[in-house]
Amino acid sequence: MDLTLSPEYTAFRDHVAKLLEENAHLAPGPEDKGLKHPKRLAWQKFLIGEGLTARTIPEEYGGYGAEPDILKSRIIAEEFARSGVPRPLAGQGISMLVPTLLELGTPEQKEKYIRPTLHGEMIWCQGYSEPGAGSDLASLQTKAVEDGDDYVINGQKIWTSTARQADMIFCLVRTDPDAKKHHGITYILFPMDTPGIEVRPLVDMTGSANFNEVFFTDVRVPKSGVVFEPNKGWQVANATLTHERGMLGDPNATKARFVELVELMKRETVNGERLIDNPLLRDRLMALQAEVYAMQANGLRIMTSRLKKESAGLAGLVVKLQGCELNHQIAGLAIDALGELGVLYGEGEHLRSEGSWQWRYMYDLGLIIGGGTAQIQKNIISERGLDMPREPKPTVRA
Amino acid sequence: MDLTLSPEYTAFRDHVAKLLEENAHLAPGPEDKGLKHPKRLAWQKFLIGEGLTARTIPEEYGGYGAEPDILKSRIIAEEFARSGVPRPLAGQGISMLVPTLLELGTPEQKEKYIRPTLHGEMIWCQGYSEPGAGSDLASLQTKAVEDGDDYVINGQKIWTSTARQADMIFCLVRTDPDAKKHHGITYILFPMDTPGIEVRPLVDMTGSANFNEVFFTDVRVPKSGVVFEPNKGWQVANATLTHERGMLGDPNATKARFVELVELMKRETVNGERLIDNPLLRDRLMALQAEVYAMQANGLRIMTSRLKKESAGLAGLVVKLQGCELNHQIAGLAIDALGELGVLYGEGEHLRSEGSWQWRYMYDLGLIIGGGTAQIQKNIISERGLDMPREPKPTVRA
Amino acid sequence: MEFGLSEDQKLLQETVRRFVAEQAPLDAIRKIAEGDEEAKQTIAAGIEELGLNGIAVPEELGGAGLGMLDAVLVQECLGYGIVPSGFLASVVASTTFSSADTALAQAIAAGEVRFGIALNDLVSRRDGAGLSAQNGVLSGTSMMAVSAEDATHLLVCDVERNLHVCAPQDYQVLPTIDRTRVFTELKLSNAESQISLADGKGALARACLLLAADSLGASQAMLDKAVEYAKERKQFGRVIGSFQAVKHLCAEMAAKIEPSRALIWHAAHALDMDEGEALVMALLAKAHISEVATFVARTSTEVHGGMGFTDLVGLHYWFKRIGVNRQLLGSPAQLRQMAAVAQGLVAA
Amino acid sequence: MEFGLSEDQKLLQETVRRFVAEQAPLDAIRKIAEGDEEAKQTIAAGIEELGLNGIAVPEELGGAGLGMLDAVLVQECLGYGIVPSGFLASVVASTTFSSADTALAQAIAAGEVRFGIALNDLVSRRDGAGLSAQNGVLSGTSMMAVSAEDATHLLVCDVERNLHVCAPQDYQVLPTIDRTRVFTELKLSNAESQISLADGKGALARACLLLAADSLGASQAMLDKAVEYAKERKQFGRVIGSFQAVKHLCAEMAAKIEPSRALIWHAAHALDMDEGEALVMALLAKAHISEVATFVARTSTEVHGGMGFTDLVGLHYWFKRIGVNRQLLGSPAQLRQMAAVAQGLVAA
Repeated sequence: MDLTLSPEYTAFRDHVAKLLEENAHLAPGPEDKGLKHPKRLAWQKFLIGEGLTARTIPEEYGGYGAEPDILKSRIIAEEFARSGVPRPLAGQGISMLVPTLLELGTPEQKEKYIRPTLHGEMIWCQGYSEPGAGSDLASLQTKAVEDGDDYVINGQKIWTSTARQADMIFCLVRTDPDAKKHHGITYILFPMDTPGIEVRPLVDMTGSANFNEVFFTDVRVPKSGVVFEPNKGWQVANATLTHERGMLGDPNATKARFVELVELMKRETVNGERLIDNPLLRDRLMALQAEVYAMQANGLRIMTSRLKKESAGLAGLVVKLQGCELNHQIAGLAIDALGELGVLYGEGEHLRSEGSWQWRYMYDLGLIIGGGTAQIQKNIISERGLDMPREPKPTVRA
Repeated sequence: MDLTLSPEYTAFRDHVAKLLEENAHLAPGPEDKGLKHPKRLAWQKFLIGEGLTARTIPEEYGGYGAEPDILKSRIIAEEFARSGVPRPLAGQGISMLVPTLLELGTPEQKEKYIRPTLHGEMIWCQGYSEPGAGSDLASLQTKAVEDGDDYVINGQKIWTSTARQADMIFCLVRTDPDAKKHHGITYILFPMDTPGIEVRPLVDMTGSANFNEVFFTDVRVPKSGVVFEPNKGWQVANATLTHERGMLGDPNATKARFVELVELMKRETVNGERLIDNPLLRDRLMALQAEVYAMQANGLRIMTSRLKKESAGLAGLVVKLQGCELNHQIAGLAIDALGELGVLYGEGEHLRSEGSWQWRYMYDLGLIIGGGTAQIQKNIISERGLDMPREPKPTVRA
Repeated sequence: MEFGLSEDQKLLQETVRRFVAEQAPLDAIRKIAEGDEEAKQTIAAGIEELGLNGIAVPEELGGAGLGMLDAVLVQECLGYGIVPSGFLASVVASTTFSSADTALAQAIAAGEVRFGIALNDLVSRRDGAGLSAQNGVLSGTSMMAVSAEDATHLLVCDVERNLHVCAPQDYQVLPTIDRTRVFTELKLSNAESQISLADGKGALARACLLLAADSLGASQAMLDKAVEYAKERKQFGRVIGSFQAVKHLCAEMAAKIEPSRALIWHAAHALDMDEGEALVMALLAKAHISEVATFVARTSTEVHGGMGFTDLVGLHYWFKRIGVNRQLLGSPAQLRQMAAVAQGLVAA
Repeated sequence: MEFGLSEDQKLLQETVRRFVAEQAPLDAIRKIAEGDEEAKQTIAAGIEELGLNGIAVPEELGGAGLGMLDAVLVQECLGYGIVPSGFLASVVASTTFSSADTALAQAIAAGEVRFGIALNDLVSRRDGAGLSAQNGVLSGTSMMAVSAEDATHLLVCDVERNLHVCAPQDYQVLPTIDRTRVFTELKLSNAESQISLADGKGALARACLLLAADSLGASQAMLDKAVEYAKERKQFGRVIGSFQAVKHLCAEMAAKIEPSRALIWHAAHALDMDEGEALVMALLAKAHISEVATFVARTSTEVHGGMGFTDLVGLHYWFKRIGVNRQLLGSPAQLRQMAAVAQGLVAA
């Protein structure tokens, strides 16, 4: 057990910290709205140039071209969090499509899409889930019929974030309706301005449209958009889903929320007593602190496994279930602690923390459900982690 | 809503109270050990004669012969609890076999068995569960092969309480191995002193042998012991199980335990502070009080349904799941409140409440499992109460 | 001895249920949430027409002369349909001073006055907030007033926990997660206390119990919706209601809701009979159903999967109703503490 | 940067695991529970032979010179096999005063002295109990001493929460649900305090963490047994491990145990590194695993059905080990309160 950093990494941390501090003035501010604001694109370009994002993507595709080093990636993330300097661009194009194309794309696809995606010039959305295909993603029904060099697509997608801003979509469509459900699916890329695509914002319980529905009516797209091979889309998608699952359950973010809650409870009073001085609230706070410590330690353990290119086993499988739940409960305690003020939302004089605890309480519930409900997670833990008999194979979207 | 008693019932309550008070000296004391101690049998006879037990069993079979009146039965039970006078004899013969014989027994069987059972002269045990047949009771394997006027029985039973004291057993055996599992079972009565029966005490987690295992090796019993018809034992047993299920989850007993816990927490101190003055323990206590109130009210609701000969619906189906859990949690809080003294058990100077909280904590867990695990209960609630799709039909023993 | 509803009570329940189903469907609630004042008034008029606001006003004063159990049944139906209304405020106000001011009670029954209530400070008060009462005059602020936005009269509590009736003055809307109901911060300056009552316990018990009934109704609705959805929604070639995990979640909801209903009815009856335990039962009933409802809100949403998270099926309106009720008039832990004090287990 | 075990630590774990599996099977534990003194001594001798009692004694004093993380790994293995031993007491005692009295530490490593410890009064004390220390002399009683029944030395704490080493005098066995381990009430009368230390926090942290590791091991054993049983036991023509309800219960156990292991290892490492947060982490680790283990003990028993309730498979020995550990040295709520105090969130 050694939780210290070697001199090489300490130096790297200093280097990153200094870079961010000295160049913070280049970063876009809250007033620089719009995904493609020139300041954002310039900032992204600067960060790639310094190896602070797109770090392991080959230079020929617009990345920095470094060797993978999970520890350095983590140091970079921590320094962004510590400094408060705006982070690099994210989004499903960068986190999910780029790794997929690097693994399975044609040379033309890599050439055409990776660089503009990394540089923020090309925004993507993901067309996976459908109203009838949630947990059972492989039952998707959006149909693509061959017609010469094209496919003609009809159907509907849901849970499509950034669909309104996206230039392109990476999409799962059914190309062989007669094959078994996992075998007739194709992974295909096409522009969102193709005629016949309609995007409708999908308002959720937080009151915002964090997602969209996307409708396809006779959408004609070239076959050259297929990634890997026709009818092999399920394998392609699973490669991508692996990347998505890793995104959830960041212990540092949970820790930050917990610290925020502690501050709230030290600051706020009811009936003249600080919330932290209420034994019941304090007891719940301490119980959550134990879980935060546990998730942090578990996170270190997982990272060590990754560094060693070993499987993290159960430690990895439980992260989503425990992590989302913990975030939800931290928000729930904050709301209970605030009492009648805890229900305020939106705007108004007595609002605390801009209503963010309620927002998180609801959005975290969405995360518990999305990307695989708690039930699906438990199936995965028992089958993959404990080697118990399988149920009909589930997939990982709600 | 009327929770008061009519004058008829108030008078009945007074009558019962007076009867018990005036005749308490007839009751057996703790020194009168043994199920068939003469004082116990005399007391039982007196109680039957006054209609305080075996109340609705016809006089011709040794009962009191009154019309069924649930309210009066409840008043009797409450007055026994209030007065602390020893209760009537109980046991599976009285609670389960007698109702079954009344419904399905031959005139000879009724004549022969009901009176001595009610009067405590004949003790029964139940031979249902087997090591391989718990939740799935119908898969039982104890075999009975026809041989002239007899059956020859081989196999093993488990969870047989009072097997060591019993004169007789009511037992489920497989008489048709080729029939579907619910259709080859026979319900049969035979003496426990039949050659080939071996009883082994089954020690459980409480440290006592509350149950037994019973082994049958070429046990030859007459066919006249069959209740109803051969191969119809499943229906016979289900009639009996209905009686058993009603026995669990008595809100008055739960209330009594809760009151005991309150007294404990008012009496006992740690670090110079009464347990009731500890905000965390008090909060848990109050949360349990709400549940006790809820179970009591639910019990009144169920009793009203019975009075009206209506189904209690969900209110009835949830009793076992909620009631056993509540009892278990009351004991759990008592143990936590007692802290390091809460783990003492058996004998010794600092023991509180004679270790009964630990005994209950463990025994209640046994009840949560026995008579249908929590999982089986949830199946029943969802299928019968909420009309959700069925799983393969479960039965009700663990 | 009968624990259950009379024929009249069943009829009342049926009437309000039908009203809710026909006059206050989700579409109407959505409109109200979006600020449609007419939709809100239509429902208010319907409730007025049914005479519900005067339900607990004595018959001789023009009310229905019924009790808390009846009021609880009505509130359960309103909670089931997440109907915003002045019912709770009317019942709490009218039962609090109907003997002190019969004319006002009469006016409530006749629909001539509308009450807002602000009793949160009976339980917890933020620093800087609170109403002072001096020489019969009220000044200060009171948080989370209910139905005060179009009230003609207010029932409020001062920092000494005495109750007062006064005329409305200024207020400010406090937007919450629940956009179907309006909550306000009252701002009073030298408002005359028209009626003053020293003991707020009865009002607190009744208000808690009505909120409990509201959350009970909302919980039942969320369970019903979960079961219905689970029987329709197919994944992996089966309705999801045939998966044991989903069935058990629904069973757990039912197992918690059903005894809660008995508890709330029992507590209401105890209030009607003026039993000694009534206050304790009412406080614990709200504490208990708040925990149950929080579990149900989350679990039903989970059973609905992503659909429960969207606005499409509107499930979140129930989720939020439950979330707000939980914090109104005391969190579960605060109410449990008050229940311990109320039965003398511990000093206040 | 590496969060994990060194090769030496894995070897240590493997060694102790093998010892437990071979030398301390359930049969041996049963004998100990039934009072078989020889079975107990055989295990004690085995532990002695492996040099475990001196694990944290510096090498120059004849110990293994290892740290708390190593001790935690050993205790986890002992908990897995519910092995009764003097290991915990030896480690806590030797680490508490090894600098104050090197000869005694050396004697522990050499197996020449055996320590019992009684630290429960650091956390909670019943009225009438407690040791007074005056003029270097100890008198009074101390509850729930561990490994004191055949000790040559005692580590105790007085009512002022100072620690002392003294010679054993009279004691009384306190029978608990866990018959595999002996707990005693110490009775001291004018016992000389041979060593006295003002700060008990370090000893408390280490003892809590070892108990946490013990419950972790016991929890892991109960999960493993549940999974194994569920894969073998058939009902309704299927192994019960194929029922979603059973699978999910096992998944919930795993999801709680796995991060707890990381927490306990991390807390041990923090103690070894003498980090500021180490005490808080140790207190919270014990509080947390106690809750987790209580859930696991009940859930694993449920998965085993009636068999879990019987003595036949012996599952109850783990259930009881966990139940006793939960109450020793502070209930979860007491430890959480101490953790809040230890990080200055609230006054003591």
